[in-house]
Amino acid sequence: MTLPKVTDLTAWTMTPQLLLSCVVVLLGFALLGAAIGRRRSASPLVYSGCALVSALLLANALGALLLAAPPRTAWLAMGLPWIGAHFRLDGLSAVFLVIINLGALAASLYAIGCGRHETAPHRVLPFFPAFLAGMNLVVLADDAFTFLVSWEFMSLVSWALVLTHHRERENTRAGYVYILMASFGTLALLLGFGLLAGPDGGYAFASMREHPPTPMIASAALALVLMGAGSKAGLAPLHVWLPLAHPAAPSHVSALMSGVMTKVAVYVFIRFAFDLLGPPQWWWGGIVLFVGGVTSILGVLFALMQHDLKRLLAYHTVENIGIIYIGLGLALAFQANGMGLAAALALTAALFHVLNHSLFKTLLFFGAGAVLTATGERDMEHLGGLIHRMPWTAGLFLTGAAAISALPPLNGFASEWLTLQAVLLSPELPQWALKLLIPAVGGLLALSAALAAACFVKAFGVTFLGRPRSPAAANAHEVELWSLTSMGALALLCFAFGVLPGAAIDAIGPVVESAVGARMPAQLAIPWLSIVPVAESRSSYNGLLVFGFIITSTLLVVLAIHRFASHRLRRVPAWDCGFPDPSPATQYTAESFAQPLRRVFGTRLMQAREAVHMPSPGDQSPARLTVDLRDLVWDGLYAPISGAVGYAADRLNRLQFLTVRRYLGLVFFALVSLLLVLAIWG
Amino acid sequence: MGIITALTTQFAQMLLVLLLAPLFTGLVRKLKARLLRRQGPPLIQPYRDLARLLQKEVALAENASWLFRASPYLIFSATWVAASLVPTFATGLMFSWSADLIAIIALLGSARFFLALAGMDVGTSFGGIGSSRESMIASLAEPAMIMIVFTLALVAGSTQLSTMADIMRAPELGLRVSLGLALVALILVALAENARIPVDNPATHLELTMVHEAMVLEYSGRHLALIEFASSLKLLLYVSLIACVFVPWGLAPAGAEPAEYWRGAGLYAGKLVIAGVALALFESSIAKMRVFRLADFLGAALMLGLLGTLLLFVARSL
Amino acid sequence: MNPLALDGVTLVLLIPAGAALLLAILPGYRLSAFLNVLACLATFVAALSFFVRKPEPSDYFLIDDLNIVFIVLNTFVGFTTSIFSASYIGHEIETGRLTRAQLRFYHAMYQIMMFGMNLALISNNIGLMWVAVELATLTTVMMVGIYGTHEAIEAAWKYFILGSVGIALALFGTILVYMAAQPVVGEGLQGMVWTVLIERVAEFDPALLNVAFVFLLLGYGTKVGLAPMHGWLPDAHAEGPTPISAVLSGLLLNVALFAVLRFKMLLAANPAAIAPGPLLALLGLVSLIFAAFMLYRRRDIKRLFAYSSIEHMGIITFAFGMGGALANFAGLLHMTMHSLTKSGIFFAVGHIAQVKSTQKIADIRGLTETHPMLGWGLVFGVAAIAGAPPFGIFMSEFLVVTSTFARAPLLAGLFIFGLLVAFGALLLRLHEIAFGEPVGSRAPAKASYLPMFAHLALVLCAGLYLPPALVAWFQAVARLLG
Amino acid sequence: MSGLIFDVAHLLAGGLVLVSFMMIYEDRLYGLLNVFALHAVVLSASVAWQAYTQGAPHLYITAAIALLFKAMIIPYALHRMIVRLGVHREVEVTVGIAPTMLAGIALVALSMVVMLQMTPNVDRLAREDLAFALAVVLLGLLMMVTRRNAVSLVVGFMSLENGLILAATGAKGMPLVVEISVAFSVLIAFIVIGIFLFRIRERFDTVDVHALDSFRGERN
Repeated sequence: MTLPKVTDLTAWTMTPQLLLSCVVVLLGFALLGAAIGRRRSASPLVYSGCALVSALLLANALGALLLAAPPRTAWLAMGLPWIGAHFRLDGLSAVFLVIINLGALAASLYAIGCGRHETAPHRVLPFFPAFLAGMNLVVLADDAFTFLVSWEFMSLVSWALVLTHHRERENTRAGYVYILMASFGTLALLLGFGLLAGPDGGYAFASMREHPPTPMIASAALALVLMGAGSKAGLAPLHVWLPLAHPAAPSHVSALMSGVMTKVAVYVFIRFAFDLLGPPQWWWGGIVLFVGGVTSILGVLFALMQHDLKRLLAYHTVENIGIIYIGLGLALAFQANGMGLAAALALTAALFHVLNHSLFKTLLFFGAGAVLTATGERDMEHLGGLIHRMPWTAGLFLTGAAAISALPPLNGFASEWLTLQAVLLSPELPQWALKLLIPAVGGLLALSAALAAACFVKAFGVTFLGRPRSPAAANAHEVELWSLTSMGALALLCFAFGVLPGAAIDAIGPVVESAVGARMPAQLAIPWLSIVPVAESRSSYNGLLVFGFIITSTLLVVLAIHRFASHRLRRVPAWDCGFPDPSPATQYTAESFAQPLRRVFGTRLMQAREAVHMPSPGDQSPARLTVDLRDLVWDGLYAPISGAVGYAADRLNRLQFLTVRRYLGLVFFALVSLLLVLAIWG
Repeated sequence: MGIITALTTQFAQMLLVLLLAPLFTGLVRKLKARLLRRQGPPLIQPYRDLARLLQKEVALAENASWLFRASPYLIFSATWVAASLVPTFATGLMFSWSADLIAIIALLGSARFFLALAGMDVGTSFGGIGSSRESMIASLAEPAMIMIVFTLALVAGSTQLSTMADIMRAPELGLRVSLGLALVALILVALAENARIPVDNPATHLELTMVHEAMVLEYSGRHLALIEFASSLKLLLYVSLIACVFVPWGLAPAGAEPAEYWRGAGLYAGKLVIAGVALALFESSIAKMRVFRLADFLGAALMLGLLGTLLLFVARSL
Repeated sequence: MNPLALDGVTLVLLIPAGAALLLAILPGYRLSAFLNVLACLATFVAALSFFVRKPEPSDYFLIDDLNIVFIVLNTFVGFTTSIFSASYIGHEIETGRLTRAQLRFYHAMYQIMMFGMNLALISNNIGLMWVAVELATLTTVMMVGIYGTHEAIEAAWKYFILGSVGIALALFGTILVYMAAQPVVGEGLQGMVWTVLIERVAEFDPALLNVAFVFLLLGYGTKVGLAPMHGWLPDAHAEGPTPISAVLSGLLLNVALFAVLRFKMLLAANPAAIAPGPLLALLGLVSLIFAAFMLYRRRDIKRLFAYSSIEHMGIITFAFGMGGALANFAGLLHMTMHSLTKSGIFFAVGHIAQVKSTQKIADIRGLTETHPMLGWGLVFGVAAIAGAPPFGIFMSEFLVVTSTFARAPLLAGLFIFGLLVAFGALLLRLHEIAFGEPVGSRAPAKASYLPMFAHLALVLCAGLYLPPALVAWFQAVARLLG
Repeated sequence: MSGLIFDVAHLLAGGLVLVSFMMIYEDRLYGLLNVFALHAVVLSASVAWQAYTQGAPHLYITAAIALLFKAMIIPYALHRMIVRLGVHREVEVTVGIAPTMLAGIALVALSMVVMLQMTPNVDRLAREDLAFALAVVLLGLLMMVTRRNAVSLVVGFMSLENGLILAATGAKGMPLVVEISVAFSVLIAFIVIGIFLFRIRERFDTVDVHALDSFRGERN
């Protein structure tokens, strides 16, 4: 086979066919994992295989994105008989392919290291490659049936992964709640596609694009997609499963679920709202904005109250998804009112935050996974002082924490800054509802960003700093090199996109143009590599210069101190206002750290109640302070529903224990009523 | 040729800020003492304190990690960068385009982030108290600050401080209700951020009431010097921010000749003295608030900011 | 077509009948089990011959597009169930739940049932179809009661009474159809031959046809297990031996629904008569939602899947009720997929019940841990039956929902509600059975996994790729069904 | 001549409906069996008359089977079985005789309305005959639904079968196959019931369906 010339190379790479063959290879690894799951050598083999394939997919997707290649389609004879399976690689799917495979590559590398400590590898190995394959397929699918098959296949496989440690009671419960919500989401999407396909069954996205639906149908379809994709992403009322399911999976899988799978759900919403539904209505933006705002504030408030590290990170995923949907809502509102440039800014902000969140959330979950592998503990109340024993993990977790708290030189701040600039552009919107809603949502956005910073001070402080609160934390050890390299790579990327946001914004440009019809001005052309949202006059932020400024000033200070100040240093026991060596228990724990914030926000929103149980004067038992929080969404929405279903099931259950005569009575009743129907209308 | 002058003015600004910060803190302490009919320490006392601390030996807790030793440098440099970006005597400085008001607030946020972490590093309960309360205050102050930025940006059309100052100086601006709300909110936030009286007593060392002091309890020697210097820099930053946005007269426009700069500097010094007097008067006329009432105090600031933004969203003229 | 010619039709009937006689005589159960498998295989091959040469219809037998698929499906599932039954019976003898004489009776009845079902599927004469369905029902009644325990007797008694009443109503409907045909077609045999009826049905008296369809729908509907007439189904499934539950769920329900479809085609051809669609859709929806709620409180694993069969029969009837090319195609596909998946699940359930020696869900835990093959087989089976996409059932549900949502959003909404409730219940039980701390015996199950995984593989393959030939058949029949 | 044919057939069919009413009225087991025997006699008379009018000899065989089998053998067998099983004599009725009778009348009215909607081209005799057959079937079902005793349940089922035979014979030219199969099913049904009753007898001391129901699956 002669070596393909360079021109043929581009013809051959970056095509759906190649990507689909990679997906098939991944499924092959899944079968391999199933076959040799129990052997020790299996996990490094499968994970390195996945890493290679993901790297290939990443390269192709990146190529397609950067070269802004025209959309390419592929057709297979599978799926619905008379339609077949359509696949398409356009700008939007290229962006999300990059995000998926970046996360997949990092997770595979991480798993090579920490995967060895997995207690039930035979239950993870078959499903991990399939999970990657499923996510890639969802982004490539170009017709309703293939899309839903790969979407639910992704849910099923991730459900199996959530059930890896199925012996714990709450993991099975989390798995059940997860698969039930996933199926609710799929059915909502199914109805949405039903609306768009129409009675004659035009299921291919191409035919849906040709005849866009009437505004009424489009609005109903948007509501359905908001429920379907929102349930997977974790939008406000449908988010309850996320903090249960994501922590239950093994760490590298929960990193993928939080960092990457929620982004696939965002992809679905963008594909519907900006591609299939035709011109948006202005109040679509309003609804999405409202839901996004509520989601972000709910997510961060509940995250503040957690003391399980992975559950805290899962709630933060909910918050960041809220921020992304605020960006999408703004984009919809601007597009509906014909403000192209503003819509481009909002959509770029949302997509950039999608990329950033997938980076630092994956990094944080790897950190939590490393802590779990090292200490076997997820509960922050039993950790502490890990920075001394796990310096590298601590440093990388700190970078992730700083990024998610939107601190300047890192990428979290860049996308947050763009979203705030988009909010500032919205006074020109004519509708009154938006005029009142957007400032409120802007306030919620600012509040949730600040609370996120507070929450990650707590998370990092209680877990890594201070003194170890349990023997497990006392003799923790650093994780393998593989895991550290993948976390290090992600931290570097956080820095890169924080310092050079222009590069990412320009890469997203063509995608935004295809979705919204306009794009942000080319950022790299602007002097000093600063990014400008709309026009020079408005405002600009230069990540590189700020970073350089901080570095130079720090060096100046260090030199000055080194030159003038004394170098003497003495190790002494902590002063602590004169108290002799107090036990580690006197340190602030996650609960006590969050107590002021709980007093401020928690009393109404979560019915936070503190109860102090003092022992009777005589006995020595310790006093107890118990805090009980109620999840309003769970009590208000899910408990009544399951109660109603249980009640109906009980009432109907009596029909199982009828006598033969009563069953005959049912048949007799049916016969007589049908005959009556005939007699009256026959 | 222009580059060099721009660079010199920028460095002049950075040096000026460094010099004036301890002076301003000393001025406020002196005035407060005078109000209490006490002699009060000399104006240059902060400089002497810093010099003393720089020479003293660092007593480092056994449990302190590399973060505890690195964060004073990070905190100081972040605050110094932020302070140097806020126009004091002239607008349109060379680096002012690299970061707008939101970036400056975020820089202060990162300084506070590392300070809180450093507080928790040693593993004593007082560090925990300080960090926990600081997080609560910050989680209300920062959104209020961002709402103030929204108000100012909607009036000025940009979040860049230099453009804001120029627009504010323009005569046709006229009196705006939302700007008034923003000013009150900014003052409340400034008091909270700099740990002044109603929120936290800068002078006290009483364990249960202190917030900022609790976090820096374990610092000593050169690290403590840097932290003290950073907090006075931050106080100066907020004063020059209020001066630059709400009292912009006298700020030299970009590229003016040296005479304009000297006049700007003079006026800026005057503004500092007035601010110092106002702060001293305010601090000695009010007692410290209970920690859990801070939420209403800062909630008020947030509501004022939100109201200001809302008014501007609804009617451009208000 | 003289009856002696050795073409497919006679083979499909003679082999089971002959085997029944032979098996009734043979004492040894191991040999008769093997013979049983052999007979089913032969019948399956004979059924396959219809694809090669389709015999032309006669007064008594008819092979057309509609029943050719069901004959092949029927014989194939019968064949795989016989393999499963061979390994199942071995265990029953050891545990002493069945004696050798009972096994002889069991194998004979098995073959008579296959004979009855095949006859019902290929009969052209509606009276002959009625007799065949009655025969198949009576044999299954006997087999349900074969264990002789309290519950088995009670289940068989209930099944017999309800079945007989149902079959009596169906007979009355058949007579009414004849009465309607008699003035147009003339007396004698011609009045009962379906092919003659379908051509001349336009001139029949519509009112009489309506009453006939009501009786036929309720009569055969009892055999299909639709909601108001479902009383017998859960207990018959739970108390009989598992191969019988698999055959009941997989085949007998389909045969009865096939009969209802035959008469629906008749009625659809007569414009004056009331449209059969809404009636079927109503019954289907009621069964779906009723069975979905009943799944929650089930404590017995076989009764759980019995109600799931009622639910799926509801879905299929709803699909045929909605009508139109898409929905009918979906209904036919669903019938095939459901019989394959449900019998696959019952294969797994049979072995699980034997290994754990209980059918109570509370006593079966952590199956994927103790018996991985059975556990994961059940997980994939339940995922398939609950309508999870990679499997075939999702394709039919996809088509039904999308085609109905555009025409009748409220109905599609109720349909989706039923699906979701059923999904919740099935998964809730699956979590208790397949996951969690293992309970009960961990002895490895000596079981034939071949039939179970064959069925699941077929369903998975159908979910991803449907062979064009099969699609062409279903589309042709979908147009036929109107 | 045709008037007489119609009148007699009409009379016999009406008679059958009347006897069905008598069966519903009956509250003692032995009485029930005797009324059932009468029911079978009237049926065979009607079938014989149909055979005579339609000139179809095979109907005579059906009439004979009905007379011999249903009028004599089955009631006698049931009679002996009741004695041997020592079943208590009276028939528990769930709803009470009067409401059941009212329901019966309503059902007959319903079957009349349903059947009379047919267009005139179906000859009057067939329409009348079907109406009565439907009435008997519905009454049989009503009896099964409102009786607790297993024997009365089976007798109700038998009366329902008689209604079917009445309908089948009413249809001119219905192929013989159907009638034999009906008879065939009756035979099988009866045998199976016998086995069941016997089996059931072995397990519980009563044939009362109610006692049977307490052992439903999943109850424990």
